[in-house]
Amino acid sequence: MPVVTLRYFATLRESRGVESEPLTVAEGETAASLYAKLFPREHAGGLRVAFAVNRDYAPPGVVLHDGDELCFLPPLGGG
Amino acid sequence: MPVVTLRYFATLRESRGVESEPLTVAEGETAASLYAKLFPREHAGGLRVAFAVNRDYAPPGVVLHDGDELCFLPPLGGG
Amino acid sequence: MVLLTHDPIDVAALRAQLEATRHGAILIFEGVVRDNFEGRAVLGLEYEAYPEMALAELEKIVAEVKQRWPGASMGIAHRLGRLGLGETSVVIVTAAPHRAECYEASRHGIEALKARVPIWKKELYADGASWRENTPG
Amino acid sequence: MVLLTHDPIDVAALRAQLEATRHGAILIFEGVVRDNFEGRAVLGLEYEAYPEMALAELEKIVAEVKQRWPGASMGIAHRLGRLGLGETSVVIVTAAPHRAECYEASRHGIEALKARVPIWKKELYADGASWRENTPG
Repeated sequence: MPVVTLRYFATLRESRGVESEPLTVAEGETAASLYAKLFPREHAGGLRVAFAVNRDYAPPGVVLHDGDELCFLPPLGGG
Repeated sequence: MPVVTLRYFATLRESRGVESEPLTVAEGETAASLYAKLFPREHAGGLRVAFAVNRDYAPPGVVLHDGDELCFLPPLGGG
Repeated sequence: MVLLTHDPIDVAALRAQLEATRHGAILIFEGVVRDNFEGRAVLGLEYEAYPEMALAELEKIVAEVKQRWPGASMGIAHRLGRLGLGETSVVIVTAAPHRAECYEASRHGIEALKARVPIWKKELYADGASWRENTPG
Repeated sequence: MVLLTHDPIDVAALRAQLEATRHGAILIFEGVVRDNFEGRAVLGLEYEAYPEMALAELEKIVAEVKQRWPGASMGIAHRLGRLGLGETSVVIVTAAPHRAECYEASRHGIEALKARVPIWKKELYADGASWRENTPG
């Protein structure tokens, strides 16, 4: 099964309590479904996240592959 | 008869050969008519000038009064 | 040049990257930490980035600007960590042959940064803190 | 603050006038002497002003900006005399609570300056010189 590296920032980093972690995911797992599993409270609360795979924006339905770096991006605040 | 102070800049300064001069004008003389008399070549050549009386924009038909400072402003180039 | 830094941004160094006599207009945009947000007193901000992706997105913005406004160039620096009131959080330097495209490109730079670059901001109050989302304009 | 100067413009001093924590955005516009005009090689520029009226018009622009964009402030400095390639002829610093009005006010400042402030520019070529009129944009 694929192993992906998760990166967490801002409110999701605080919620998860770590900055990064490896995670084994099911074959065919998508970014959006993994987000709903890992952050059920934020998902239910309607936090709008974007998805990045290997440091590039990706659609919610992107399928994760072994070695991917995945990040859920909470609403941005740069500038 | 009114005495006005003329100020010249840029192409009109070069044409007139001085930066400033006092000039006695007829009663009722306007800025535009004085310009046509002092700079017949530029006037005929269609140089678009603006008029300033006492360091503020004024319409071409403004009547000159004793003590006025008058300037014909050739097209601007600031910036 | 794009960079993320925990130190105050060296605006002169960023601007010096653009020096070229083919430029007619230069714009330097600075975002400054304000003392209030919607009326609530702010003591400071704390910025956090996904650094590898943020730098990649900043590079994309700079490349887009060069392609969309021929002759234009851009440099962007963003502060990270804790910032006090009046400190500069972001600097975008833009140069272009003419001022119209310089304004367009500069504005594009800051709007794109706010919309796409993974950086987050926590507002610090006397009685707490909250992650603050960008809004248009 | 508005000023005309024969010396290089001190951008930092001009910007320092605006320092206030109520500002969220600062824009610094610089006009730079280009090496060509419509393809003709330019060696330098010479600026001349009607100084008393130019300062009065610059003050009016700054006052207009404050009135039209509440909370905004502006400082303008313009060089006079001979300038070489790459030198900065004009600097407009603008501060405003939000970036949208900061861009609007800054753009208004440079457009108004070019349209109304009595300053003239002579372009110097290898084989002569000519007074160069501003064009929009």
